[in-house]
Amino acid sequence: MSRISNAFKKEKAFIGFVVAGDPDLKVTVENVLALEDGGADLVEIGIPFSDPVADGPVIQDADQRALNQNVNTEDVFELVRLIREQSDIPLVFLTYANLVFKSGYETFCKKCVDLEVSGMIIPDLPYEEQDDLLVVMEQNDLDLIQLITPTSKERIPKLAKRARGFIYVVSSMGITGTRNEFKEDISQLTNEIKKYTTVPIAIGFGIHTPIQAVEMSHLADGIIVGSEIVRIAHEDSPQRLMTYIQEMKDAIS
Amino acid sequence: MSRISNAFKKEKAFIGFVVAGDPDLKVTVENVLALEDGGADLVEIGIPFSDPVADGPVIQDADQRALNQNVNTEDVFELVRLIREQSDIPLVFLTYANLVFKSGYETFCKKCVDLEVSGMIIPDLPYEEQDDLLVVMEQNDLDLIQLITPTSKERIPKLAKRARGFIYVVSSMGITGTRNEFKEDISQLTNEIKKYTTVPIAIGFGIHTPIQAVEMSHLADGIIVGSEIVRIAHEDSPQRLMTYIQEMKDAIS
Amino acid sequence: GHYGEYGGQFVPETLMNELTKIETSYQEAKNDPEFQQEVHDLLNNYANRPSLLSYAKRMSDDLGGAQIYFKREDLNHTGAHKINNVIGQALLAKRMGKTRLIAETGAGQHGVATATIAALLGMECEIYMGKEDTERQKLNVYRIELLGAKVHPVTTGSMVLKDAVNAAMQAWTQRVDDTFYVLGSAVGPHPFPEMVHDFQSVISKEAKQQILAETGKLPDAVVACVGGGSNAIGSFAAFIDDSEVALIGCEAAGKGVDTKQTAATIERGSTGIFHGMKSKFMQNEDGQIDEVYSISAGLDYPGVGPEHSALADMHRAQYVGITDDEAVDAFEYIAKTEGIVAAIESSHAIAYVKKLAPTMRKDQVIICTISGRGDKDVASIAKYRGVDVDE
Amino acid sequence: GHYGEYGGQFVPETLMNELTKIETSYQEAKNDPEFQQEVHDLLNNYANRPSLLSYAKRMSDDLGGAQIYFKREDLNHTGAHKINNVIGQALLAKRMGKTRLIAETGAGQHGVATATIAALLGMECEIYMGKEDTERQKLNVYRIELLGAKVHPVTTGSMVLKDAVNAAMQAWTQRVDDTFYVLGSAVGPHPFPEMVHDFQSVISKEAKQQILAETGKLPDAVVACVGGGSNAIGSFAAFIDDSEVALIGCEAAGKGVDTKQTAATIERGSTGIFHGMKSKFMQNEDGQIDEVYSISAGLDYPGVGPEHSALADMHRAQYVGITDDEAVDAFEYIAKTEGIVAAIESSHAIAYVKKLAPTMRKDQVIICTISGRGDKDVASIAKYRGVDVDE
Repeated sequence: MSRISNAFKKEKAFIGFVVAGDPDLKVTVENVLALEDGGADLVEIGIPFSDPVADGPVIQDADQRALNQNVNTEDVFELVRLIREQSDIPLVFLTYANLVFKSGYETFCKKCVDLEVSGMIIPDLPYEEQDDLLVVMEQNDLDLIQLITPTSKERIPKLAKRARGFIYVVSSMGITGTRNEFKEDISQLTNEIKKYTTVPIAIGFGIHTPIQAVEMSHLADGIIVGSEIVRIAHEDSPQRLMTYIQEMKDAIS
Repeated sequence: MSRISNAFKKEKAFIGFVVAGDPDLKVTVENVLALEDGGADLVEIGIPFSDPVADGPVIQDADQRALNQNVNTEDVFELVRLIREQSDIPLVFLTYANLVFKSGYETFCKKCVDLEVSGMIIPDLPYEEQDDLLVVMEQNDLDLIQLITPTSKERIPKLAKRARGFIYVVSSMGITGTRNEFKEDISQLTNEIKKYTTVPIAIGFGIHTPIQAVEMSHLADGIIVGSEIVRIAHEDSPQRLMTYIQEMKDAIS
Repeated sequence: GHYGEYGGQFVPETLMNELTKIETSYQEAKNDPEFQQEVHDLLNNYANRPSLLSYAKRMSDDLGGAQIYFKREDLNHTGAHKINNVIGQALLAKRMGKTRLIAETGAGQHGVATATIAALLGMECEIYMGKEDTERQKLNVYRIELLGAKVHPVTTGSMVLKDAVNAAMQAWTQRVDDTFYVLGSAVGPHPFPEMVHDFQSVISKEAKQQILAETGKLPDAVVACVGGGSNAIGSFAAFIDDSEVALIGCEAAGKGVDTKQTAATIERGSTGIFHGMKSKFMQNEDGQIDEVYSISAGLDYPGVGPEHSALADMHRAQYVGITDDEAVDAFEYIAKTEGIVAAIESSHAIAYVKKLAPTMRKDQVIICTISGRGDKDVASIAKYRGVDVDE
Repeated sequence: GHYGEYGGQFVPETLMNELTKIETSYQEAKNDPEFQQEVHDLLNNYANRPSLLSYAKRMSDDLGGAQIYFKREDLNHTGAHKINNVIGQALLAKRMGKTRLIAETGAGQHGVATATIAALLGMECEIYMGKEDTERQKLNVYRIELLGAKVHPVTTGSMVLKDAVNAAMQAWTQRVDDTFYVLGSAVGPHPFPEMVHDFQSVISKEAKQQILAETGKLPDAVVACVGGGSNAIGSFAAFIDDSEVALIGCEAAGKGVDTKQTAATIERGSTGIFHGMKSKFMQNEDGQIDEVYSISAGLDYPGVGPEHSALADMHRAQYVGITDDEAVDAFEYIAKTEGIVAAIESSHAIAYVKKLAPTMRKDQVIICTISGRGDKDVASIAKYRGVDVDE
């Protein structure tokens, strides 16, 4: 937890997301280090899942590529161990409920503690289904990152109150109006959240460019970039990734 | 009528069948003359029909070949006219009800008279449906040949009583027993017919060989050969046809 | 056995006694409550009758005229009205002591229906099918065999439906003792057109009750497609004496009533003698039976049942031609408006309803018979529209 | 929303409020006689319910044990039990003010059912289908489009059913306001398994009445096939409290329960969280969802509805694996003995009845649900048997 709050200590935080094992485990280590070098404050390590229903096509394909190389959960733990040999950057796992469930909540949480991974983002584990896991996470001082979306509405208070680490605001909804309306909607959402918590807010989903980053960073404590990093990791080099992070980080600093 | 009775005057009569226009109209004329030369006593001229339901595959195919050359009813009349230039052999038409109906009963019968054709065999015009045509045929002194089959049973008296020219006994029924049983059945059938009429009886359907011809000729006044003649007409020459008729005629003489 | 000048028994002598036996047995069966109960039981507990009479709300609204009701024969077991008739004939065959059913089939529907009932009743079954058709409809050949029947590909003539009828009649001639020929439409020698009329009239008997219960009055028009005419005669039967009910049969005009590629027998044909009956046929001036054409295999027949010829002569029923194009449009229209994939045959009737309904008042009622379901036609409609559906 | 340890709502936060709305609306609708009447009307006047419960005389005699009755969902409009559920969900969607239905489909059956009801109710409709499946099932794609719906080929993952579910859920996430996701089986987040249970329970409610009227007593066993499990839960529902009625679900064992090529989830799977629910899944030790296999596209799903997982744990229902071979044999057997071409899915249930009936007394009764008709399967069975049916 302390590590996550570190990420939001300075200016606006930049949070990056990688799919473990795409293009391969070794390059993923390099990519995470490149993110850190580029200025990222926190990295989400995606454990690839066969059916990532909450992700868009770019990340789905990356998961599939990683699985095609037989990357399993144990491999991802090993990958984090390698990262930890060279970096103290705050890390969280992003994965689907079944991988954590199947691993066993106790086992998985213990592993996080061992690897100094501070928390988890589980897109298919909503508020109502979190109790069993939360008990174990709290015992291990791990943060379960709450997601809040424009459709959360009257759910916001309870989500905000339970939040630890940071709040992941899912900004993009398929059918949105004009850009200004969109910004206004997000700003209302973050203002609403702030009524109930002091936990930092990061906005993610659909942020690719420095201009978008700037706009969103005005509304929150940090921004999350996923697909674009995954795309660069797939198509380009760790060096290019670092340059991209620098541009984005500069924009919001 | 007189012509038909002529056919049965001498010994056992041999009746042959040709499909008009197979292989072509000119050869059919030659074939009929070959039949006469070979010893046939009467010839059935088949007017080809699109759907000869009462005929087996050999004759069906011959009808189709003739129709494929656009042989029509008028052509068949012309063919008979050519035969009549060279022969006085008794002739009947074998055709299906629709061709006679469509031509018009009056018209068709007049044509028969003109061409000295003595009668008609219409396999799909059973006793119950003959009245309209019979009136006209009788006015023109034409014989409607009655067909009697092993399934006719209690119908035999009325069929026999109406018969003129000759009676066509249909000998072959799909599922027959041994050869002896078969002969016995036919013999019972012809004996039954003879109770009601003195009109000559000819047996047809399925007779190909001289031996079959001999056997059947013992039971009746004549035999009818169709498919085998049609087959030779299709595959071989008028000369071969004449030889075949001679063999058959010799066998029954 | 006669309908005006039409009907009769124009078959070889070999079959005459058998036809008389069938006639006698059928008249006895018709008056035997036990037989009627057997038929009723299979219709209701196997074929899934009564079939729905369902109000076509969206289509009625869209066309803005008469209220349209569908008589849903597509909901019968095996997917068409054919089963009504084969149940009746097969039970009659059994009653007569027959152990073997034979039948002709074109695209395969009547073959499937006959094989189905033969399986249910434990009877032998052989189906005659033109070789052209067995090759175009391999799947239906397999389906018939799956039901335990044997398929004979017919290689004579043009190797299509009428040749299959010829072959089945010949096969019957050669083995009448244990065999019953299950005729698939309201055609053939007496008593077949009468039997088919009777067995299919369940359609209109039900529809009459259902529409009276629903609307309190008789319909203004009954519309059905006509090939041989079995679903149409079944749809008309109970309304024939109700002169205020217009009866409309929709024939397959193919590429157009005035083209060579048509099967609109009543409009373009003439009186003749064929397949055991005097009726209207598509034929040339000599009386040779024409090859006919329609996109619909079930309407692609060069004749029509004798009762229809008589109804047309008496002006009791009206017969209209519907082209391939109109039928395909109707096929698509009813799918999109009512969620029903109707047979392309039935789509000929629907096409006429599309023209008729807007000319009628909103308080008037049309009953349109959906004679069968159109799953069998989806591939050929796709091809007609140029869509590749080969897998 | 829970069945023992199973069930729940494991979906992204984005959908949670929508699920709550559906839950609330559904609870209101469930208690609203007007809604129940609307559902009843469409079931009876469109889907062709009640479906027959028919006695399988020849099969009962042949197997020589229990008396067998078929619950004939194959006789429903569109040819399977799927329509029961889509009618309920679509009417709920309409009640909620939605104008657009989306659905996933594997081989296409649920897609066709959803497109059908969308056409009837005049709603927009989009169907998600794995690209592999759109290519294997071009005809069903065309059929769905014919009904006025749009098909989205899904190119992610292995491009089959589970990827179509994923894509449909994502599409729903992006447009919840006017869109209702019509789930096709007794799976997914609460309240879907409950709704599907309720809408499909018409099968067993009818069957219970029908068997009591016919035999005066409850059946000894109810047998149904299980993929996601909607026809099975519908077949079991009204009998769950009657502990003397054995409930048997037949899973697709594919090449064998002990092989890799199987879809027998309850026998071979383990507890997990997927597609919105906690239930049994075919998965590896990490929790990655397996690709599964069955000859039957409708049973080729790596999970099973949560209520089935609970019924299995409680030993209230028994689940057995039926191999491809056994199912194909049963497919052929019922065609030849009863004249019914049953879906290959349903043939899994029939295969078990073939084993079960001879072990029972003649005064005992089995109800076997024929979940759908098998016309769609004839070609693939032919191929399985090495018969060429390409035209």
